[in-house]
Amino acid sequence: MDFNFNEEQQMVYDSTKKFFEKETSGTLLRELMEDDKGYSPEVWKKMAELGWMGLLFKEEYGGFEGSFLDFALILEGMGKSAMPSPFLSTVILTGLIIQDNGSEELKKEYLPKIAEGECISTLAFLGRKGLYSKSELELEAKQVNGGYRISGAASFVPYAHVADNILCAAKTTDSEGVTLFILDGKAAGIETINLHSISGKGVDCLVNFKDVQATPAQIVGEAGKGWEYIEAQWPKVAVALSCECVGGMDRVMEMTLNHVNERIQFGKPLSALQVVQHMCVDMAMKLETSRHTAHYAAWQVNEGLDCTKEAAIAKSWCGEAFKVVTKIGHQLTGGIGFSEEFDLFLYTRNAKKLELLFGDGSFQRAIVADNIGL
Amino acid sequence: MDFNFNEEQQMVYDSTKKFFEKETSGTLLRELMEDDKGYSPEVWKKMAELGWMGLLFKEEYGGFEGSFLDFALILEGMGKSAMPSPFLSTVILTGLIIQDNGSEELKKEYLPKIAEGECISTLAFLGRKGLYSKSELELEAKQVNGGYRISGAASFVPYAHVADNILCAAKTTDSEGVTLFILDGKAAGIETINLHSISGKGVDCLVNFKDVQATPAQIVGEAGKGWEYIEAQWPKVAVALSCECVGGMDRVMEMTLNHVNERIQFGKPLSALQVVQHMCVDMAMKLETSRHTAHYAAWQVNEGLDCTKEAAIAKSWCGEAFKVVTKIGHQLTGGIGFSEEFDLFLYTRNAKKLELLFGDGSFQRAIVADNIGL
Amino acid sequence: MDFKFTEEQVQFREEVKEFVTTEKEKGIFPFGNNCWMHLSSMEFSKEVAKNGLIGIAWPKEHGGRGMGYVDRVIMLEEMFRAGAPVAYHFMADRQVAPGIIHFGSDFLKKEFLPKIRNAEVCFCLLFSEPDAGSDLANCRTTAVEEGDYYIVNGQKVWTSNGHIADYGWALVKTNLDPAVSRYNAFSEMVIDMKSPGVTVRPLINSAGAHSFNEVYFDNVKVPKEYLVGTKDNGFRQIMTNLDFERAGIERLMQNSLTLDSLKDYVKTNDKGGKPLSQDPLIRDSIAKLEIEFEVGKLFIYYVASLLDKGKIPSYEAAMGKTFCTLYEAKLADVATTLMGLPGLLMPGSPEAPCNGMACEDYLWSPSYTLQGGVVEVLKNIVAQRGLKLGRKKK
Amino acid sequence: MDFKFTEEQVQFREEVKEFVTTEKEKGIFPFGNNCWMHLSSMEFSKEVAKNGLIGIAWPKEHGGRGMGYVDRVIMLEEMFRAGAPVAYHFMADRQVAPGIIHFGSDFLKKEFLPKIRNAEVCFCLLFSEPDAGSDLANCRTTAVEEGDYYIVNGQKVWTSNGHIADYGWALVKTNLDPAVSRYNAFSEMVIDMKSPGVTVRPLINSAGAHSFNEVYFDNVKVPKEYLVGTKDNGFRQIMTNLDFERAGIERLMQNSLTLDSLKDYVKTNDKGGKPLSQDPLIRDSIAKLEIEFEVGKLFIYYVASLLDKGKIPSYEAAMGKTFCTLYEAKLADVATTLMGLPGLLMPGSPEAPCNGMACEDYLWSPSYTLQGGVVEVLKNIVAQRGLKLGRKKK
Repeated sequence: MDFNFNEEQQMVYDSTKKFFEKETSGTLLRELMEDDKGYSPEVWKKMAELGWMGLLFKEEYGGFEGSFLDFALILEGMGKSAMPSPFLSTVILTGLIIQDNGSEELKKEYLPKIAEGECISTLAFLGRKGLYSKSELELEAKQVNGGYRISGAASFVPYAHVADNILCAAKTTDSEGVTLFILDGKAAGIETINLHSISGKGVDCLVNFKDVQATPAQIVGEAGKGWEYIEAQWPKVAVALSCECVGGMDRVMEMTLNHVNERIQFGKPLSALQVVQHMCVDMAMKLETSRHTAHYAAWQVNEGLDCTKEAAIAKSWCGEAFKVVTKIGHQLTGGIGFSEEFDLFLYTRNAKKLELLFGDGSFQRAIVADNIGL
Repeated sequence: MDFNFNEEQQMVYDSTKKFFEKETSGTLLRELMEDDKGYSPEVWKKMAELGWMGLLFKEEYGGFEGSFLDFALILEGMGKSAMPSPFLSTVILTGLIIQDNGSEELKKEYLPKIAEGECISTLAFLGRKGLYSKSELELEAKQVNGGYRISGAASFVPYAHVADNILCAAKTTDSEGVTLFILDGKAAGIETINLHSISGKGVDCLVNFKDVQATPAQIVGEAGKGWEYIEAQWPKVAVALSCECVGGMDRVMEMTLNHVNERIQFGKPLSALQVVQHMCVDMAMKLETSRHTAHYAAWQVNEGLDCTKEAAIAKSWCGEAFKVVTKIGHQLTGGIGFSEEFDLFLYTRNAKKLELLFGDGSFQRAIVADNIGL
Repeated sequence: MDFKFTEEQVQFREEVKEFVTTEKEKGIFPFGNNCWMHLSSMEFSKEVAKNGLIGIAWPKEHGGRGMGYVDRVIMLEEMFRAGAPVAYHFMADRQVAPGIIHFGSDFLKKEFLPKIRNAEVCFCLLFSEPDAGSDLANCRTTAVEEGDYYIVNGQKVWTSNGHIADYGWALVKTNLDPAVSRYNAFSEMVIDMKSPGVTVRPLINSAGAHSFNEVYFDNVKVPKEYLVGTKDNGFRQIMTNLDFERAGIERLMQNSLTLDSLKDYVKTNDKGGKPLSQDPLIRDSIAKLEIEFEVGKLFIYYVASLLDKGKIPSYEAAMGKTFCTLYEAKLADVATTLMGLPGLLMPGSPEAPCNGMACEDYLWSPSYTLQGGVVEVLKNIVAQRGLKLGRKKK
Repeated sequence: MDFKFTEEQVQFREEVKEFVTTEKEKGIFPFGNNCWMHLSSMEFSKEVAKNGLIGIAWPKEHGGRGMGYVDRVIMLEEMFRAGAPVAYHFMADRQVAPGIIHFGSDFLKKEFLPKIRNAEVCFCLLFSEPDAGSDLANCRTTAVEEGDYYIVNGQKVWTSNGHIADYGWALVKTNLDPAVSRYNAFSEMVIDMKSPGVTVRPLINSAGAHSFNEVYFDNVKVPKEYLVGTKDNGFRQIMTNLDFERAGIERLMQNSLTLDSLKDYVKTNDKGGKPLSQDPLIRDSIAKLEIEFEVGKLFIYYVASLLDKGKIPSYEAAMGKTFCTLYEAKLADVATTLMGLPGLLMPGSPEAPCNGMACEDYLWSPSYTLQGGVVEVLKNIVAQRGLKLGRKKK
């Protein structure tokens, strides 16, 4: 058992860190929060150049067949930088779903484009209540003349407004199941409306579908099996989000420790107070336990083991931990930390979002309960 | 609004306190925990002489028509002393149920005896899983020749083994409802088995009923309405238990503060450490908020207001608070507090029991949820 | 023990309720969360004044109604339940006027009490400084006597409503001798925010709102009659004042609309055909909030009842504020989580339930346990003043 | 990062599992909770020894198997999962032998390592004193040189298994000069518990059990060769030792049977015809426990992996113990609450589910966050050694 990075992992970690230190600035992050696009095309391009988009794809589709552990470390770096982008929605929620389930034609069409950073894509699979449940899906695909017409609404679709493609999950009238269609982001009948969420003005969208046409060739995998395809990616998404949380916590911890060591009140640094010390220890415990938990689940993914339980543990633990860490951070940085000039609020917002994305604590704990036979 | 005691209340509070200071000793409490009877007949007699048993009864039945607030203060004193007795099961769970619902004959038969301390009684209404739910009742009364035969088991019946009477809740075969029968504690067919619970060896019993005979005259109130009669007492019981918790917390707080002020480590009293101070503040907050919450609910009972919600709030809050307070007490008193020579463990055990009696936190919160329209 | 409100109080509550309902229905005033810090409307405050609801707890000889602190809590409970925009007069009513009544000269009383009473002036508090957050004794803003004036120099920060206030209520250093204790070095004074040399710079908080400010003083001339109470006695005066500040129901109820909107959300939205309000985990979580809210409210009334008895609730107020702000810090967190992704939509966003109130409240929530005394400092006060801990033994 | 156990480790775990299962099935040894403190069986320990499971992490030249700390955790995980009664040899294996190997003379090694290895002696730890709980530097038991002996006087307390131990591992004051620092005043020594002048007095704990003792020393003669390491260097030695003490999985798993019995209870009991395990609140609570358990276990393996790399996990061990004992303190509380009134029945009571294990565990649970370092002291260590906080600035 080795909890430390090997040389390659250390390199990935360090270079990711360096990349984001170079590319991220407080100004850019604040701009992106107000920006309509919600991400930086320049940074996106550079990420593609580093090979991140294709890391998990097979070589034949323009990928590198890289390790999921490396992927996880990149996500950790992303979380630490707080840089928003359509990375997960493109690479996992579209790319991996197509790679794992799509026809040869679809793989050849989409994966190389994604790997090169030429295609932003996203997955539309939630209803307007944002509940992660098949029964709450609001899209319906009707069979018409050998093709399909998709209608209804999907919400909380990340980056739909800038997406070249939208993978959409629709109930099909001819079967019980859910079918995935890969659509052109600008197809006739698709209307995207930007939602202003806690993480910014250009991230999530409400997408209205009005008789959007699709052919059987646009179906990913088998009709009626779409929800299972999405669920199969769940552990990977949960682990990726957990790693983002770890990175975020790491940064919040750094800024908080720095503050309590520098800030003088009552004639000594805040860090001399026992209560402050213990609050910092609580943060450190959240961070260290989260790190191991996320890495362990990432390793399980990488080994190809069934890690439904471990991923749910990681997501529930890291998601809630990140939020708690931002709260302690605020309590210790006081008015300074509560001002927009200090970076903490960027993480406060991300933490709250990450807590809920792909299932909050109680959602994940229900998975754990299932997995221990309750 | 006046949160302070008036003169009479102050007198009740002080004299109760004095009574228990005189009658309670660590030795006695430790003996009672091992004792088969589980209570002290001497103390019981003195409590009766003070008029506590009949406090809530009407004058015509030997009572004093006293205030429920005074009753609550007595319970607070009892909780502070940690003195066990069949007080609640006799006075509320039998006495008040009879007074509120029984026939004139039953009232005249039982209430004066209870008021004089001549009758210990209890209520058998839980199944062996100890769940507070009508559906879990395990006693059945069959109609036979104009009378009834009661069979089955009831568990967690306090003081059944020393009870002169047992009020038992049985499903009647001829109706959907539950009927209450007042039985002789030594009636043929009743077998009591002492359970060894966290609060001692002589408190709770499993009671087996084998064809125990009862006449219609032994029915309290209307047949089929027994469960409603029990539920009607729920707020009073919940408030009484809440007050016991407040008294218990008060004592734990005293012993803990005393310890941290006296105990020298690292060259100064523990109480000089900021973390210790804050833990004491957390205790104090639990105590103060519990006190107001319990008193407020007791006042509502006394005013005859519907206080289902307030009683549930008090019980959920005080029950969990008392437990937390004992935990902080242990953490601050260390090895000394963990030894049997120190009194804390008496309260630790009571707190855990009181948390669960008549519904734990989540049980009470479900009542609150109902009451706010969820 | 008697928790009954008097008939007058029941009546008074109805009066306030009616007033608030009427004003809210007009639809012209900005009702909402954080109303005492953030929602300022001189027009609304003038309506409040007209209805005799400013200065109700001041003595009658000072233009008040001579009512009690419990009465004041009753009034505020109804105001906050609706989210009434009281920020324009709130600080002046709660803190400045009692300070003037307690310590101020006849001049100050005549000058300011009627104006406050009639909602003609807005006050801000000028306490915190960049190096003096929890540690007020570290204040460096100086006021030096020069003829009939004090010359004030320095900087204040986290000044709520500094940008709309006509006057500030300031803690300044008037004895510069470093050997002198904090108890003999500071004074309180009123500062006209329109004086030459006062610069107000907006601070955007991490909720994206402008409610704080930095305030700079560059040789600001303050007439000597604006000094409050005794020179160099300001620290003692302010400590008393803080106890009043901490005793209020604003620490519990400034976000009560969030709890309402959460309850409403779970009742009107369903999952798999069943209302969310039937989900046992959701029910349990909301009941926890409800319970803490009721427990906190009772505590606030307790502190008010102490004040009505003429007691100074020094540690009780600190305990109450600790309890209530910890509840407040939790409320929006639970609300957003239970509402799920829609709970993370901001005001103005399409699809945002209750116009993003829960999300906005979450972004504000880190401030609740900081303002007017950081929770950890308040716990020190409770431990040391209330429980008498930490005094040297042996 | 590679979380894979080696093939040898997988094999070794199977070996241990088989051993434990076989021994448990015999039905003659007292398997249960708190097994490393409370369940002592020389006979069982001899079986452990026969199977080569004592001293597995000691170097081969000292009679060990030269295996790693991760291996040791694997072994203990399987032992604790079953509640194996390891108390007789546990302290000696974990702490005394490594101490002797690290600091002890050849004489001590020859004298004790084989006996420990073969489960022929039981050791207790003699650290705490009435006035020296968290503050070990306050120890007052003295050892004064006299010819070939030390003469020991004083009192120890909270001595687990003091009543069954053959030897004690003691911290004693050997330099009585009050001017000398704690780092130069104490020594470690082995004391024969059967020596004249040693009195062991039982202490009943608040769970009603006799597991602690007071130990009195009245002019006890201890041969000089029983001194461990360097005279007056004991404080340093013991600090290193404590890190090892804190690193173990015993802090997480001594009550793992309680979690099992809880799961079993909710699966086999129903309410209104539905198993309790379908109740969303119960599911959520148990999943929380499961998650904390898994998170803690991973942390324990992390600390062991550091030890295997030759690192001293000073603050990591303190962090691990803090996390794990906080979980332990919670486990029985949740278990008893979820089981309801039956969860409050004691061992031996009629109707007690799983023979009252949850209730008994609850009564023990206050001790977990105290033993071997109070949580608050451990947090100080993490803050100061790990996060380097509280060092004077400016």
